[in-house]
Amino acid sequence: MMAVIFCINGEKKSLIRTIMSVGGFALLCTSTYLTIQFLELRQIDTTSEFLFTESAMWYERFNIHYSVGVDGISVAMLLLSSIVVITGVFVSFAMEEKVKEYFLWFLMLSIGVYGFFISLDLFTMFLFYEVALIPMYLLIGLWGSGKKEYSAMKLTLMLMGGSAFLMVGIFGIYYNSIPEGGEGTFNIQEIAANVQALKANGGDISWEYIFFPLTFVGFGVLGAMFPFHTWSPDGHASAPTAVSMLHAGVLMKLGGYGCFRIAMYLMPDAAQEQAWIFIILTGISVVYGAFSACVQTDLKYINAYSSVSHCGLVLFALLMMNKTAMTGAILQMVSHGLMTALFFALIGMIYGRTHTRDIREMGGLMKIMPILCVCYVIAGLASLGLPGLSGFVAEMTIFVGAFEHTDFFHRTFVILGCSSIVITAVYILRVVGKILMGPVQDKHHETLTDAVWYEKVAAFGLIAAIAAIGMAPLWLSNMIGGGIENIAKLFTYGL
Amino acid sequence: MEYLTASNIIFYILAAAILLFGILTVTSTKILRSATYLFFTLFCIAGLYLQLNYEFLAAVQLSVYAGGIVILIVFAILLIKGLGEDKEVNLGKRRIMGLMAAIIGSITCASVIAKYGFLPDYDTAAELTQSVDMQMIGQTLMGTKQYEYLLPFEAASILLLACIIGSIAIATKSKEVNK
Amino acid sequence: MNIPVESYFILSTLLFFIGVYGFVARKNLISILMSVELILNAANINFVVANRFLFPELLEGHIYSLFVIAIAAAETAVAISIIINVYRQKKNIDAKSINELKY
Amino acid sequence: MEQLASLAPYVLILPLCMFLILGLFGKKMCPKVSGLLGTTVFGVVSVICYYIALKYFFSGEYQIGETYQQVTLFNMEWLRMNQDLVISIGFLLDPLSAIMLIVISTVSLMVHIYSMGYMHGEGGFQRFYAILSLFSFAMLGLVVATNIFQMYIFWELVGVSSFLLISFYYFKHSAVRAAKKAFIVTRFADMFFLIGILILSYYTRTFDFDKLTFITDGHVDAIVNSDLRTMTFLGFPVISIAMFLIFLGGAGKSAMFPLHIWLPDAMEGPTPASALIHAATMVVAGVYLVARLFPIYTFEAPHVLQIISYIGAFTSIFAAIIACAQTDIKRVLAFSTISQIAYMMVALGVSGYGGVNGLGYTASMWHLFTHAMFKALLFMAAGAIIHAVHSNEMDAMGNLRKKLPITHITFLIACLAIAGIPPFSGFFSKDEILVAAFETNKWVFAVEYFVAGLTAFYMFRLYYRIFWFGDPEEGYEHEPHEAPLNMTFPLMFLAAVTVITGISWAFGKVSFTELISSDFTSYEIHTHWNIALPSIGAGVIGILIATFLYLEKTGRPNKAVSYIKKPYLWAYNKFYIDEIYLFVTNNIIFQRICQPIAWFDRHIIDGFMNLLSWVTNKTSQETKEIQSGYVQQYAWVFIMGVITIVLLSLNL
Repeated sequence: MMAVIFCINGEKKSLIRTIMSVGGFALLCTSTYLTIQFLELRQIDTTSEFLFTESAMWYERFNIHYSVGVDGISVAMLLLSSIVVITGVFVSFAMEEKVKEYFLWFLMLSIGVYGFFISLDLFTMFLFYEVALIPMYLLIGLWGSGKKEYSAMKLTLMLMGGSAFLMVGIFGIYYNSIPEGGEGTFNIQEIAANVQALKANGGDISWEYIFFPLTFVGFGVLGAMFPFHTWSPDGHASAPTAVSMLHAGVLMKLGGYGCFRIAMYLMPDAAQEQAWIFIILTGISVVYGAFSACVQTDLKYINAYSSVSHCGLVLFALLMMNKTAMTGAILQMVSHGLMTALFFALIGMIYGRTHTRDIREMGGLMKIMPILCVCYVIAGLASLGLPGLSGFVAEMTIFVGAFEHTDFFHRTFVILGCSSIVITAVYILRVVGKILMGPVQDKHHETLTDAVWYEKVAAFGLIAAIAAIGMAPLWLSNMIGGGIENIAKLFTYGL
Repeated sequence: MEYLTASNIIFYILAAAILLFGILTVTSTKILRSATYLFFTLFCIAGLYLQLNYEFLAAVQLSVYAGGIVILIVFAILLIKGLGEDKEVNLGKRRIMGLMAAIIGSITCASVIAKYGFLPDYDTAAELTQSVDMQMIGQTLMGTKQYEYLLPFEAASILLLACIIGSIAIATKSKEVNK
Repeated sequence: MNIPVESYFILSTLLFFIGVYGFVARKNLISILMSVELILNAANINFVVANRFLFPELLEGHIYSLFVIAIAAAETAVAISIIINVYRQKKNIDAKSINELKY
Repeated sequence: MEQLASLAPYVLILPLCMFLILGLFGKKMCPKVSGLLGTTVFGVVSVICYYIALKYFFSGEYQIGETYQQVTLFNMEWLRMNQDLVISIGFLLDPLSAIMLIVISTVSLMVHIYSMGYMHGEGGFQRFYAILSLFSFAMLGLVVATNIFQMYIFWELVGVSSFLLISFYYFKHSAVRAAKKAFIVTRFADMFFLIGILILSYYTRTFDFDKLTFITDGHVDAIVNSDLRTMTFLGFPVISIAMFLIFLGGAGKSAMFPLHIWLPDAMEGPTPASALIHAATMVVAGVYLVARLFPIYTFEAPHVLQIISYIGAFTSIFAAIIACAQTDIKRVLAFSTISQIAYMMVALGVSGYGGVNGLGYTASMWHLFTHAMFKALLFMAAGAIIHAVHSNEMDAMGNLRKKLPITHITFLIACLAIAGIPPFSGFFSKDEILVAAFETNKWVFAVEYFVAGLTAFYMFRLYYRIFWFGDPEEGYEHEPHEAPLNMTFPLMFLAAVTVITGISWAFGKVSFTELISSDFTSYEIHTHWNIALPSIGAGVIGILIATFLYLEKTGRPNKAVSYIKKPYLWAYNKFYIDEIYLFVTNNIIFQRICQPIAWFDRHIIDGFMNLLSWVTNKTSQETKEIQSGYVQQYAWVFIMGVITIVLLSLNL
């Protein structure tokens, strides 16, 4: 399966647009096919954690394998990625300069993302993580707008800083999980087994307390956790549309996914002990991001802060460490990925027409470009958690799950989290009211045109996905839940 | 008083002169004067060689160094306008740095010399006063046996050739660039 | 002829460091070149003296000094041509003005 | 049963399909077609609803003895949270939802018909019908919810369709502002609702209404079996807190003080939308919610019920006073709506459980029903008037009784009904509320009694100002004329409903207590004339005062106002509640919280990051200075290095 994905990626490299979209479509088909296959196989094979596993040694000395496989969570993430990638391709059709190079890096980014989601080997995972990171710099620095060099630099450096933590964490895990007399391994499943065995044998697990925070913070930077989120507004604001989409939509999910798959899965004890610190931080980012978004004037900033808030919720939910909340977290990842991609796509389209992202300079766009604006409203509604769209499903699952904790501390933060849905409504409606409704602000805007076909394809595709999840969440939730169980069972109140 | 022989006195005079002119070379503000002092220094060094009974070396020193190099330098100075004085803007810091290096270095070397005494039985004066005849020098330079230096000699000559070509190349190329 | 060998060494040391001082402290390239000559000479003295006192029957240090002198001549020739070149470009021969090699 | 079960999904599916069709393809349709399509399809939905409701009430299939059974027509798993908590989408049929089905389908159908005339020629006609369908879908989904979470889902959808309808004229600033306000205020309340749901469901391990409201021996099973009974938080029982939070959610939708501020502004929307959403259906969702969870309230959280009755009483008098001073006819109606909904809340608040004790409950639902009819009627009539004179202001109206005869008559009927004059429907429902209040809480009763008079006064003030009072100062731009049939038909239909229900009650043909009661068991009541008569008296006095002041154009109103200048001004400005909110949101939330946070983010957090980068940059700048390109410096470093090494190796 992996190979197929790579084949497509490989074959596309030298070609442009059309081939890109065909490739993207093929990718989407592959992911869908994978999903269906996965669901079918899951019916038969209910025991093994990962399906479609493959493994090949590539660095013997440290026992590093190129091993891949998927469970419910990664399938969901792959599906998300392919949807975002193909819509991103469509959105990039307006790109004029250096198209080939652009798509090349774009592909590089997506390869990293796919690779990350399917890797089962810590080191390979880290490798793909870096592969996904580097193209960001070029994509923003070359094709961006505004203070692009600064933003690209900031983004890359902060994320690199995060991956520095991460690397320490990964090697810490590697060396400490080597069983007595055994051989070290980078394979996630084996490490998890080793750690459990170590714990069962009464071994020393205090190293977890050092490496858990490192790993969590390392991924938390990518997941825009307060106070490591400041790359996000600048980065998103400067990035070209499709890159913002892919970045906010998928790359930020790498953070959550990594926290979940590496930090919490491999070091469950430390996770439980130290969760409170990160609950505070993520709780803050949920509310803080939302409040910040309320007063921004740049559309992309608003959305970036909104992402901070939503991704904060993802990590927050993960830290609740029970199946329901974690399922909610993954749902939120998917949902936020789609909806923020839609947001950025629309912002890009609006920006491409009005040449401003300042909400004070726009108004009454609904009259001028109804299709785009209706899509924007839908994105907004998804973001503020309207039932029938994906955001609601995710948020509710998170809150119900988070409410399973009965102590005062957790309760307080859950209620704090709930309050974010109101603040979200405030800033979403503020934008909608300001730029879409009301009288037309700028006379020049009256001649602008509505969406063209490829923009419609992108927007409608994302909306369809959002609505599909929102209307019928059960299959997705069950699929994810299956993957969650393996990890959730490590925690005291996991199931 | 035993040491106060004529050759000793000459040595001390030479040494003092070398040092004096050396210092003057590096401190004089007028560059042409520096060159002159340098010439004197080299001259005195040649004297030192003579005293050690290395006449050929002294001659080379005089002819190549004092006669060739210093003249070359003087020509260069004269070629370059406005080099009359060597006024330094931020001389202080560098001078201190230089002094520091010089003093610390000197003390270090001196202490090294003091710590490891050389040749306790150095006064086998008869051996020392023996002069070197030209044939021997020629043999050593052009011979191929042990302690004979044909290969370095050839290398040095190639180097010299290369330097001559190089300096010509540098000088002419820049002219074209300038014009 | 009973001058202690240390005297020679001290002499060459001092001359050497005078050269070093000149090298560090002087501004223009020709002065620096001259300082280099001093340094070379200091070294030469050492070679010669060592040769004389240690192995009077051999000519190693002697020959070495000869080579040094030859190379010094070559070096000076090249250096001066470079200096003149620098002068043509910069209209001065300050060591500070040729810092393109930085960073 | 099977028959109903097979029909039931269509109640939800049809409007949803209509929404999708009209929303996606509306642009390509001719407005008339889309309107007709929407109306026809909703007509079908209404017929199904009626069929379901009537079948439920009168076929006897669903009764055991005198008690109506709760029936789940279908239930489909939608999202599974964990072992116990499952969100389903289903169809719960009991007297409560049956009544609501009737109310909603009737009013909604009328509004569909009415809008064909009212919205004729407006831009976005198709959009209007699309949102109307969405709203109907959401509202129907809300009332038939089988579990509290389904209710919450549709609750939100109702909110958003309300938002969309208010902002229908999206190019108007005021409309956009009103829509935002409505959405955010209700959303704020919904947050409490959500927290309430979370608490309740966490401890009872279920969302389902049939489990949540299952009663044995005067206790709610689900709660007895959980920790909720004994738990306290800050000295309050947790169950009370939860129920209060849920009530707050309802209060937001039902515009209880102090969350009422959005409703008057919501009148910026098109009048049919106001009639449907902001008068008849959506705003009673809060009442419905409390009624739905009534067993829990009455058995497990009686204090909350008491609070509800106080809040209701306060809101009703508060809104009534404001209504007396407003000049925009839709706003008068809006405040009247607030006041009347508060009435229903009061009725629930003073109600007990079972049989005659549950009189308040019955009365509340009954009032909900009658109020929906006559308030929708009032709004539509107001719409017809606005349609005729192109203004919302009373000052632009007057003497319209000849020009708009049908509107006049139907409006009068509705006013009489709301003023509580027999034999119109409002009298009976209001009377029962007063009786229930009288038996439980005399203070509340006194307030409500006063409000009854006040209601009569402001409604007739409105009536006289529109239809009597002499021509407006500026005259009419063009002669007002009666609306077309598709607008007057709903008026007449609703007026007929108002009259017929009243009369049939008076003659004992249909007894509401048979249909709906707190325990779904029918019981007998009689009109309490000792309370009814004074309340009629109060109504009549109100009407008389209004007649005295507003029948003719005289100086009397101004004179009356001059006596109570200050209070009048306060009431006119709605007691400055809006301003307080504005202050809180603008000055406190935006300026004191958001701005500093944004500043903090840009300057402190980001500043710290930039500082880090600055430090790194500076360090490397400084470090690179070492690589200066000055040969002399290098030489010096080299020499010093050598010296250092020598010194080190000497071991001095």
